[in-house]
Amino acid sequence: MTPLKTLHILNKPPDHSRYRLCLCAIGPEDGLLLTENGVLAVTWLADINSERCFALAPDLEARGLSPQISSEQIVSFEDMVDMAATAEHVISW
Amino acid sequence: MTPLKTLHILNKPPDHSRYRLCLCAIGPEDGLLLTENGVLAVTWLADINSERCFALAPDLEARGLSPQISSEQIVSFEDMVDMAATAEHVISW
Amino acid sequence: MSSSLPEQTQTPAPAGVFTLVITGAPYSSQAPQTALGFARAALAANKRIDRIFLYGDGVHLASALSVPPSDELNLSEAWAAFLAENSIAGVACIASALRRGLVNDSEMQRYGLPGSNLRAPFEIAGLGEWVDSAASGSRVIYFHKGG
Amino acid sequence: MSSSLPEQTQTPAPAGVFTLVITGAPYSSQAPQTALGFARAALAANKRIDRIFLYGDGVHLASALSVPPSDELNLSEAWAAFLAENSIAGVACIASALRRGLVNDSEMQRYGLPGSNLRAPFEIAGLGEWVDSAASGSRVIYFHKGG
Amino acid sequence: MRALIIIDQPPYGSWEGREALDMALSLAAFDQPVALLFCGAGVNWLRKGQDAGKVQQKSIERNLAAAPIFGVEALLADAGACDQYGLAEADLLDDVCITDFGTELTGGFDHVAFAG
Amino acid sequence: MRALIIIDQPPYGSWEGREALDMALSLAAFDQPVALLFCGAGVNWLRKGQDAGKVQQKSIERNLAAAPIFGVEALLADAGACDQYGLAEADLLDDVCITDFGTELTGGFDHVAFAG
Repeated sequence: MTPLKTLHILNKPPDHSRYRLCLCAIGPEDGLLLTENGVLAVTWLADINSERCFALAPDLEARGLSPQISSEQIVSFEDMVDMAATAEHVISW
Repeated sequence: MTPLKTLHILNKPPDHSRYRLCLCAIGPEDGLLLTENGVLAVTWLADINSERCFALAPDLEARGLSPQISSEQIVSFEDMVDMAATAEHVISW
Repeated sequence: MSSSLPEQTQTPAPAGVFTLVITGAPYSSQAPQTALGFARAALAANKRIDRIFLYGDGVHLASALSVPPSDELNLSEAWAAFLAENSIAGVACIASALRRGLVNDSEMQRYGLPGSNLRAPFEIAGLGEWVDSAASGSRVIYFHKGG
Repeated sequence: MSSSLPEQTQTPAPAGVFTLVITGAPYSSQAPQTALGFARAALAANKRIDRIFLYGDGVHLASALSVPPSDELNLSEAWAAFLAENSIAGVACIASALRRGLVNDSEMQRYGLPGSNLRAPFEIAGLGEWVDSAASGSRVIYFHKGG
Repeated sequence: MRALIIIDQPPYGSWEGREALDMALSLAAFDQPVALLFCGAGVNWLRKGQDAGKVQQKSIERNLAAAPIFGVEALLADAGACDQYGLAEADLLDDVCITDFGTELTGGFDHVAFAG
Repeated sequence: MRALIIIDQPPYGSWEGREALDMALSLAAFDQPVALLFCGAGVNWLRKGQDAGKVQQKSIERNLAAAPIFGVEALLADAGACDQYGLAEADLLDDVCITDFGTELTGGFDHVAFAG
């Protein structure tokens, strides 16, 4: 994967005001990583049609949501570290 | 004022998920009391057209919002106690 | 759980009795501040408050160690003074308190902790105290974190 | 504020150094848990972590007095062990900590408090430590409360 | 007194859901009528196939299954929220009744409370 | 390094806004370039005529007014949020620049952070 310009780490559910704020700030070269209750976005399908959208495996599994996202989009903490290290910038929402 | 069936105390700003939940649960004989950042609802005018909607004075004044609501809707802590004591039920959102 | 429950349910509280439940912590919420304004107004209106119950993050209000800057209101201190002056019980839920590091001397000893930090006159007890208030006909008002 | 700042800005941290800032408290957020997963994976990938900085409600992670039920993970304990094993500094912001009742022995004495509750190896220091990390080129990752 | 305890926070991100469940179980333990309502993002507590151990937390599935035995009258889930989070009836834990959140529901209880 | 500190929480309901301001002032004190952005309900910190004493809190109006003097490069407010909360330019504290929150804005900073 080409390095991301900005990695957006989103841990808020879709009904949270900062979730909506985050979606406004994602540029075409950016990546979105869903963590904690951010992974609930996978049930709001319209929001996750991007190839640069990922979700943290333990949070998906805890919530029973792994079947609802393609396996290429599921990442580990090791992947998260790699993304956070290689992206030009990181924003935690 | 006739006693309220349910007094709804709302301390969340309009962009909070529980704010929207609260608005779904207000019946015709109920009252709505805005406190803390709930008073920001006075700037979202469509939400406060009711005669049974009130806002706590110190929270309005702290936020510079007293001019944006009619003075009959502004209540003190003493009024809040009275409303909470006389309503049939009270729900804090 | 409170062993006083059966007795209390046989003697319902008179009308005009409030129980305040605070679930929002100072600094991360305005809940303890709003609850104090309400409590003062309630007493001024000759209402009775049977107890204050701290639940969830609200237990942090009972900390003896909070030291806000001198030009900020110390809400733990203000609440403790209010409770003492008016002989109102202030109870922190034991399960919420232990998770969040709020303990009295007996919990300190029981768990071998290096200290205790409960501010008098707050006490630690179980959810039964809250059930007691709710079941005895007291008007229970919740003060949650806002947003 | 950290007096080491000028020196640090002259010697930028090497690439691959992380600083983790935790602003969410255990129990009211998953932030300390997620941050620990990230921290472990970072070390496993041979990255360096220069410090953990606790800010806002995140300072509660440094409490020595939290006692969750025995079948729940004690996050304060787990973080303290991780920091000690890997010789990583864990710093709680002093202003956030004093407001929220998280103090070490010297603050206890300075303010005449009845106890202290900071868990070793956590320390208390100013925001300068965070500025130091940010300005020295460390990659700062924030772990806020979720919702 | 009939009490309704409401959970609108999603699972694992905070302890509010667990602490709400404790409130309901305490009421039931003292023979007070109580129901639990999941609404908003809170309905995600009810999804089958959760594995709380993956985030080093305890499952509450067993506690929810035992709630009726301990005297909790009903586990209710808001229909609109279930839709929003892609939860069909078959996806929910057993013994959950789908209902509609609103005036009519809350009006049937004397005591309505969130945990935080 | 250029830093952007964002405040999206409304005033007085929590300490996050104050703690974000402290972050910005600390960066400025160490000569690090920093701007403050108010968006969402956070724009309500900028309304003229606040009286924080009414909720026994300190005003941050003076601190915000002093921020440029201490080296904070800009106080920015999101235009959409100002509209939503009924804030015209004349209603805002002095020295606030109205801007548009989005990719273009955040992309101009190396370090973007919320206080909580």
